[in-house]
Amino acid sequence: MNFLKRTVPLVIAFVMGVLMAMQYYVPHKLSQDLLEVVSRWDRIIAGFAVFIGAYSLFHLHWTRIKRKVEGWGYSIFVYFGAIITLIFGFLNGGKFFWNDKQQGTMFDWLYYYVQVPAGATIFSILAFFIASAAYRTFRARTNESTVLLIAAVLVMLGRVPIGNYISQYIPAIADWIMAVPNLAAKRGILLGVSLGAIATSLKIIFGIERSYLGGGD
Amino acid sequence: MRKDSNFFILVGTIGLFVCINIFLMASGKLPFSSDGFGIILGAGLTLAIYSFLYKDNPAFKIAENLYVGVSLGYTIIITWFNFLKPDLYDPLIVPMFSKAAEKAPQYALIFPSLLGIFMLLRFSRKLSWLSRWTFAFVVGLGAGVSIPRVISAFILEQIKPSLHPVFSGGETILSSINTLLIMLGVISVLIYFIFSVEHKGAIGKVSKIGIWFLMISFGASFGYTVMGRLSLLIGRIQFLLRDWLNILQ
Amino acid sequence: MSVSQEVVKESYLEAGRPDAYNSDNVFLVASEQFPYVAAVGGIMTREKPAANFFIGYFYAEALILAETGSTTGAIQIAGTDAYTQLPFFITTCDYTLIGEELYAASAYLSREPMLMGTLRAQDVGKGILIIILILGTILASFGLVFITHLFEAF
Amino acid sequence: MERFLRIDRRIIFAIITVAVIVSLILRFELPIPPSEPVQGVYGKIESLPKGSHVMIAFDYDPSSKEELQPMAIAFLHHCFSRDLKVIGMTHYTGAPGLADQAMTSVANQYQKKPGEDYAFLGYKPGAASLIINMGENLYSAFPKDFYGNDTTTLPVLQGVDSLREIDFLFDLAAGTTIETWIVFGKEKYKFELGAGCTAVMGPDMYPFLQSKQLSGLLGGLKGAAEYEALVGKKANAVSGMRPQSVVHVIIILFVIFGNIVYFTSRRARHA
Repeated sequence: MNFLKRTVPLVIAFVMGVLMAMQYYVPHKLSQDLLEVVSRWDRIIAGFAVFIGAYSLFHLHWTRIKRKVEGWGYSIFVYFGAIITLIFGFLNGGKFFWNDKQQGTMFDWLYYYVQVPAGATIFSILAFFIASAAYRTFRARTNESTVLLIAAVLVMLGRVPIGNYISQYIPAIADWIMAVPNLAAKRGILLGVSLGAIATSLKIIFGIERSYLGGGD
Repeated sequence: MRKDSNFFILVGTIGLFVCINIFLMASGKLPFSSDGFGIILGAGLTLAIYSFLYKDNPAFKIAENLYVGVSLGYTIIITWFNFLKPDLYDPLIVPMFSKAAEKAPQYALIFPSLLGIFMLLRFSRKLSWLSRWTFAFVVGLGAGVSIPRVISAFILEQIKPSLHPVFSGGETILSSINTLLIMLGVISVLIYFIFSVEHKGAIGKVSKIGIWFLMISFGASFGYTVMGRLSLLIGRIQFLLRDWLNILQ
Repeated sequence: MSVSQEVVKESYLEAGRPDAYNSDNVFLVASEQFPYVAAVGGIMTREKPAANFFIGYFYAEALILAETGSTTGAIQIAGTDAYTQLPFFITTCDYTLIGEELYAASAYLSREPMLMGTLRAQDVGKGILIIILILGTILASFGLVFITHLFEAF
Repeated sequence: MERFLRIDRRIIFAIITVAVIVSLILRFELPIPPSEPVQGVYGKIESLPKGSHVMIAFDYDPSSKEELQPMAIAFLHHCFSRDLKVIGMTHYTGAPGLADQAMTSVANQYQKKPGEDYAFLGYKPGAASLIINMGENLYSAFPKDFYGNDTTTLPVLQGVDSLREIDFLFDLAAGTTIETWIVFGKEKYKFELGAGCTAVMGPDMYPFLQSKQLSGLLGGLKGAAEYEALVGKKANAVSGMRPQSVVHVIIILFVIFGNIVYFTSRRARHA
């Protein structure tokens, strides 16, 4: 059993990794067909991952309701929202789900008037917290954070039209910050991160990195 | 006593919201249609979420959980119409069971479907080990596909523009200085992230330069992040003022 | 993509919050993000810990956490490879580990040979890149462009 | 002095809200000159002959809608006004509604027909694998469009077999999809790539601009405003620049004031 549980996955990862890395260098028709088929399979597998996410979210709120955790009543609204959307989605404007998707159904209405405004608003709350942090906590504690704040102020002024009014040099300085020091540092980080990604990939292929196996035997 | 005042604030706000909407509908500023009611719902949810800024309250929590539920439902339905139906149901399942189908079923699709189902077995206690096969396939494939492409796109392509003559004539002194600065920045940041050599002497000095480059670039990111978050807020207020209250043109 | 997902998931496990992991769906975070922040923020203001450590991967909640912490007057130390959140840690915390420094720190603290080896291999890679950059630019400046052409071949 | 810093944060929230509302209602003109990266995208579209194929990847969801939807609309105006064929798709489950809305509403203004002048292929999972699949064979990646039409029968897709035949690909990104398109798409299939991204991602994209892996970039609402101005369709993004300017100044004043108080009170304690 250990063979099926541990060895087989490691062999699969090794074979797939080596095969796909070599495929890149072989311009033969057969190798291209392989790439097409395998990429199609992989995106189909990835589609199933959506259901893992959905299941864990349903499960999380179900346990809250079952155990009557503080504030469990709100979890009912998750189920309410999901079920009503699913019902209208499967009804598909009276044509049912085995037909093609219809336009302008109640399902779309729920998206445009619940998901869009609520989703857009939740993340905009952060604007207020940034303003309050600017007032209360963004401090030039060290030389490093002083440089950071000065660069930030120049970029913030240079990237809005008002910077032009204060001085024509401010947008020019902001452009320079973006295109020279910022570019250099971001390229350095990118090179470092890419080396890290290659190292991780190699470790996966050769079975050193096994965290994808999860816990247990 | 304090609980009472909270209750009155909540009821008062909801009452005000209802009155405003009745006025908007009656004066014809909002159409009496599904879109009109949709805008009212959207405005209500927006305000409910912003009420969190005053205090954590039931209206915020209801709006947030409702949003999570609806987007979950949307995800599942979209996955059905955009993925399961065209990629598996139509080419595989339908031709297998219907004689009228023009095309033969694509049996090869059984393989990825099985691996996909194995992944879902993660939630079963007895068979969760099968999900490891799927993860091994996905992760191994990802690793193999990434290595040559990351080397080519993120390392070679990124180094190429830095291998630039510093003086090739025709350029201004400023652009030569910028070329040198970018060069210095990339190298010093790389050295800053080298950990197996102690940061002393010349290496220490260069890695100090790296810190300044990093700090300026973080400053740029900081400024841009502030800008981005504010844009989201501006967008929401535009929605409230234009689409709902009809104040802006 | 799936690799990075696994890595992110791992870092969540290491940070003791596997519940906050999300594969691709931002909304999964949204549902947990603000209650999580509210809970931790509440603890910080009530208990007033002497030091706060923010280690691991963070999304937008980073800013709110660090702000709450700094108003309580605690010493704050952060370490994250979420580059978009780093600026906020640097301006609100007393000490910040930047990106890979976090991995290096954990490798040196644990002295695990595998981690150290990987780190060393990556350092060698960086060294090679630096040499190519310096040599290539010098040669290119003197009109010898064969190194640049070497890259064209790919 | 220090007690100024301990004011209720709700006062700060109120100041920001009032500043945004007032500067939206008061109308004043601000100059919006196009920056070089934005010009890069605009110039590329101007240079394409009629009937060229442009693909738009709507890789965002409602949480970034306020920054990226104005970009999508301005860019679509430009494409349809120049009679380009537009193909849309997305990596995000939350995106199809927004993408469909943007494409249909702009297309109707130019009397463009679905299937002939434009097509929305919808959502597919898979990220990197999806891009590779599209690069090898677009029809095996997207057998059907968003409304279930067989993609092989769509006239708009004629002459396109894979990503190699796409004349310009424009990615609207809320996450790391630009990098994914570069590594798994552009690297092998050699299409021209331009991008619009949230401001948060903006600074990270500059290395790709200099290396020409991106031919242009629209960063955040400012980028959208510049594009709206270039195309001559001033809308949400341009009018958003007024509050954006005002609130930036307020936040900078907050930072300066907070730091002055911090340093004076620290000096007072040391003395």
